[in-house]
Amino acid sequence: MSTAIPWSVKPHPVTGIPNAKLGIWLFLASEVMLFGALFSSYILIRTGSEQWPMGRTILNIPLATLNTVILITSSVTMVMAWASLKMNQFGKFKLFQTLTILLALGFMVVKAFEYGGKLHHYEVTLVEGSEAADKAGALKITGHIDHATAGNGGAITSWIRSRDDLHDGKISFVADPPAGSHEHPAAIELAAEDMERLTFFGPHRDTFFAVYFTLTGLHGIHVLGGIVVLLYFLLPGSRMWRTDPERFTGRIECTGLYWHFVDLVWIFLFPTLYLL
Amino acid sequence: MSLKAFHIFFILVSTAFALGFGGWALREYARDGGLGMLATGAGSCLSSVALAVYGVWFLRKLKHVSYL
Amino acid sequence: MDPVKFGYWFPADVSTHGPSVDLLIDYVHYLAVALFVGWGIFMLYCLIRFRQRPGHKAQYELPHFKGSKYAEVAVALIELVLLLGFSIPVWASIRYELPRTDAPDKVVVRCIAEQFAWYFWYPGPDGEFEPASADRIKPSNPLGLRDPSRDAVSKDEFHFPVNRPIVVYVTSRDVIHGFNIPLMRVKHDAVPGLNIPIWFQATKTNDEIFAAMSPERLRIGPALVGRKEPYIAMEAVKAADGSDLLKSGDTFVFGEALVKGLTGAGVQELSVKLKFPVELACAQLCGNGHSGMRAAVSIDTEEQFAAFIAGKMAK
Amino acid sequence: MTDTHPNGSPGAREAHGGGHGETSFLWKYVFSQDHKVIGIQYGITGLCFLFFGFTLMMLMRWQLAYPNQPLPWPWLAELLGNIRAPGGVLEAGFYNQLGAMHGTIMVFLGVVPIAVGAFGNYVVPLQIGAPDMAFPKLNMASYWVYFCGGVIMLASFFVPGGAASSGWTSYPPLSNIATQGQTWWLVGMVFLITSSLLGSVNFIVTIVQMRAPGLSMFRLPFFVWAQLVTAFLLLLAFPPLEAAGVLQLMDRVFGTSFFLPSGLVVNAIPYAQTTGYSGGGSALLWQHLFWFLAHPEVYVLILPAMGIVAEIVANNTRKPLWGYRLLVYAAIFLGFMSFIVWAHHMFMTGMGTVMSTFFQTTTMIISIPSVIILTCMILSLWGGSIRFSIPMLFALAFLPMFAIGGLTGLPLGLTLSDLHLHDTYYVIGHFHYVVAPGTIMALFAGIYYWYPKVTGRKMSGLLGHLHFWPTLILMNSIFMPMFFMGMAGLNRRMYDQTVYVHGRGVQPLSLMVSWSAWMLAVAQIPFIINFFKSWKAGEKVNDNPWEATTLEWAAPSPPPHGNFTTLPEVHRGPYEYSVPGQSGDFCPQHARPDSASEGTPSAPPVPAAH
Repeated sequence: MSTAIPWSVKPHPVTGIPNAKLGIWLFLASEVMLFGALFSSYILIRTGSEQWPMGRTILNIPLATLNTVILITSSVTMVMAWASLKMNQFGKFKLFQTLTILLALGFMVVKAFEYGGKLHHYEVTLVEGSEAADKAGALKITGHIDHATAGNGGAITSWIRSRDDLHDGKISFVADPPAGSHEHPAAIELAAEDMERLTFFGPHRDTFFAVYFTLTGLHGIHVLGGIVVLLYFLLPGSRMWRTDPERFTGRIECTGLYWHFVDLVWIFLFPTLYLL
Repeated sequence: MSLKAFHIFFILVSTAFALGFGGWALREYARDGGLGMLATGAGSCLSSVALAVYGVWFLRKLKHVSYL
Repeated sequence: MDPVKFGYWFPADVSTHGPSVDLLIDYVHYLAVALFVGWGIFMLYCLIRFRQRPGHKAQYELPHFKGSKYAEVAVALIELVLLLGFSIPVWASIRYELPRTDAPDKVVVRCIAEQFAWYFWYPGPDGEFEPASADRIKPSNPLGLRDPSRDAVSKDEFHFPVNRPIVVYVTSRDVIHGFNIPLMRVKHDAVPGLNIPIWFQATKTNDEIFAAMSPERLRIGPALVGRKEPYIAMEAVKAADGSDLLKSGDTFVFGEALVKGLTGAGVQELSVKLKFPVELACAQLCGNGHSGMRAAVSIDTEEQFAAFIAGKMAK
Repeated sequence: MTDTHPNGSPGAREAHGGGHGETSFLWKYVFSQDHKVIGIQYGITGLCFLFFGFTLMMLMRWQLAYPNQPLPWPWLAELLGNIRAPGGVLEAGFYNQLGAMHGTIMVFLGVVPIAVGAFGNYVVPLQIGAPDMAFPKLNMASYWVYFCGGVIMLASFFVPGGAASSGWTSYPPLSNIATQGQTWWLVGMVFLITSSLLGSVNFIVTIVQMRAPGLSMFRLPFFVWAQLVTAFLLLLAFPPLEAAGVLQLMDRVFGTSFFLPSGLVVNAIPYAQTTGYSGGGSALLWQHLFWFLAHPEVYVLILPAMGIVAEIVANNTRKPLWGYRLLVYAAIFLGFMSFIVWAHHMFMTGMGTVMSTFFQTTTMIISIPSVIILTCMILSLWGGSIRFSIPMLFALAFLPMFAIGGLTGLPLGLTLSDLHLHDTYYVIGHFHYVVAPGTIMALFAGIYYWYPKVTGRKMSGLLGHLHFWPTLILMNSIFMPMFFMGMAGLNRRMYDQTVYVHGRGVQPLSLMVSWSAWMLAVAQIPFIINFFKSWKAGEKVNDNPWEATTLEWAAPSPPPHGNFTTLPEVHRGPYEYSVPGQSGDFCPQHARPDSASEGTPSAPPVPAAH
């Protein structure tokens, strides 16, 4: 007897769908549980915390809005790629598939800028009563490290994670402009012994950033995975169009389902992290 | 559920999101001012309309594709 | 009955709520045994009566049989009774009602667990707990109190008076520990970041328990050296050179010298009683020292308790 | 029947690469996409891990029986090295590693891979009359991801600080501040979760889409139903643990504080001072996420076992299962309920009365379908013509053993009685009765039952008896004393229980448990001999040696690539034994009805030539 797998292309007469489509939906169900668990953890941690920063005060809403637009558009191009195959227009498929990949890459580039902004943004907690605290006028200041004048004039190239990483135990720190202004105050010299804690706005800074980086990071990994799959079907995988077009269309549909799910996750992530 | 059905669902969610985001931005504008927020709010509300229009167009275009 | 004779069923219980815990455990086991024996007899009967043998044929259809339905409904009903009649109300009382009432004679204690020790923190005469901060922690002030002389702090020794409600706020400052006094049916996790009140009341003092318990015979060996808990010798032992190693009634801790002396004198087993027979154990895996995270529990008379607090304050 | 499946498109071959891989050893046996080879791979790997996990436990039992005494054999101490066993005495940290890894290996690398990966893979496609699983490549990937996960777990013993040592539950903050082995454990778990995700998608699609013509859902053997429910549990319950794993990895690698509340003081030094952590997390969050998986996991362990037992009981009583539909509904209900009972593992963490009331009520409710399943199986014995074959002995032993495991869950599910028994040896006894004398007995039953299908030969009956009786007795003498130790108040995970006076009181029981455990290892020797010897030298049997009705026996033994010589068509339910008016005492699912009505023996229409 043949080992051919039944219903791998044609829809099953009872369920109405082929194997792969059922499979991808089951996979998405488990993804819902994964992100559901993470969202629940977020709610639990947020309700249990004494104070929670408003996302809009620290995160970059314009960039995220741009990314939202990009992802929604990429869903449209994705569905168009599939529809082109349905209408037997392979050339159009290639065009839309390429557009989808470019949009996805665009999303990642914007994300990289957003992450970069955070990773080079620092917060210093100064020692109570120290001279530096008097000079800064507050115990907690945020800003960036002035690399040009850091230490003894030499540039700090390494990534500073905490005050233990300082060259000469000193940094030149430029505080953020006060609210409503765009002028950076003058740089101040801070020594390691002036600081209780020096940290960049990375995942370890507080639970808000922990949630932000974990959720967007995991989403980003999903986007990257999507890009790999999309590229595969654009280049080597598309040979199947000539031998078995129906199966190929089915594969693109499954890819599209996954891609839509990834975009949908972002549409929930954006308001949760940035707006609420 | 086919990609067509999921896409329609996705567009519905996106429309609702755009409307919500627009409302949020306009509220921010009402509270703090700032033309950026006004533009964002107006733009987002407009995109929600655009998304709805696109959704209808999409439904027509893929009339013959199954929802399963 | 020997209050600390273990190994058959429950240990003795010296708390007011313990009997209801034991009763529920008993009832659940009656239900379990009844079901198990019922199933077992039915199964054995089937295995014998319906074994394969010449001339015996299996029946395709069984006669209509309702017994299983009745049994299942009965099980459900019994479970419902156990749930509504015992578990929910008594649990609510232990965990949530009493710790929050204002019983005039209640004693409030804070318990702070760490790897691998228990701290018991009693308010001084002012009845208030001092503010504490981690930055002030040092060997002489293990809890980091603002003024350590105003409160009483005891390490690995938990004293409380008999016949009074004791409210303990259980917490931990590193990992999760389990606050467990088996003899009092008290158990609660000590979770860092949470400060949860539990409540109990003892019915017997340590002295009463001590008098009623029978001595244990400890095998003498190097493993005893690590034991930090005090014992009371129930027999006199003479060293190899004829001098007194232990007198009957002596309180002692197993040290290297003593164990060496006992081994030298050819003692293999020693009859002793624990000075504090009620033990507090850690019930939640908390690291390499988990099994050694033991505290002594002393259920005092009012005088003993007052003396204990006074002694801790003096330091 | 023609040679091609009526619904397979020409391209189907391409998707099923195994079809043309029979040329080289590597592709036939190592990177095979044939569900049968993968099933055997899972089985052998799982049995190896089961044995390894058992060895870890035997080491632990030495310390528990003879606290702080050097191991009996110097070579063993030497093998472990001076860090793990200084002076031959197991070190406390190493003891904790053994405990954590014993649990992890037994559950995630031993029992589940055998129950689901091996039996599910081998038997499900055969029982539903399918040529293979729906996604053969995914199936292969699932095995190899599992294998990698296992290798990572084993490798973690050799990293500095040793393997994970915070229990298989890995409760933070302990696991957060633990040595590097914990990170390996987390990475290993991510692999295992991925593997089971791939597997469960495959199972569900296969069962839903690829049943043979005529095989409606209510004609499926109960084993397939059990696997279907299990696959759903794996699919939906594992992702929250994956989420928890990701969060803990973030904590350990990137210094976040998901599970670390503010103000920790470790070794009398504020933790923020040494690590700069921010705090603000919740230690209990992990427990919620973990038990959201780990309670359904219990049913992942037990449901396939119940499926195996149901097959064997029906076959060996020579009559239909009593209450087949009830069994199916109970299994589905069990699967559903298992998602809303998880917090009964957390009664001692200070949850509110409303929460604890909810969870103890759902826990009592979930006991009902378990009682129903057990009752159905026991009632199935009534009116049978019971053959005491080796698989049947194991299956029969499963019933009372699982009953003990289930019934002792009751006092743990009620908050008040849990107060005394929580985290004691009673718990260990309880869940081991479910998993070891319960599930593992059923797995043995399955091995003896399907062995002739896999190899075309039967395992020896004498060796089977030599295996069964000591195993049954020793399993009980290992786990029964634990109930009494727990009653006495002895806590679990104790490196040295003689520190406590109540521990010293039950030390004789501990000795008994240890010796029983070591003898249980000896009792497995007949099985190991039987397993390997029968492969080549066992008694040759025909395709359907047990005279069973389900579809796997319609295939040749061992089934060729593609499983069936002709596409089976199903005409009746799964357990049509001793049908009145028929001369034979069994009527296979695929036998044509006309031959049945004529009263001729309904021999399977399978050519014996192979």
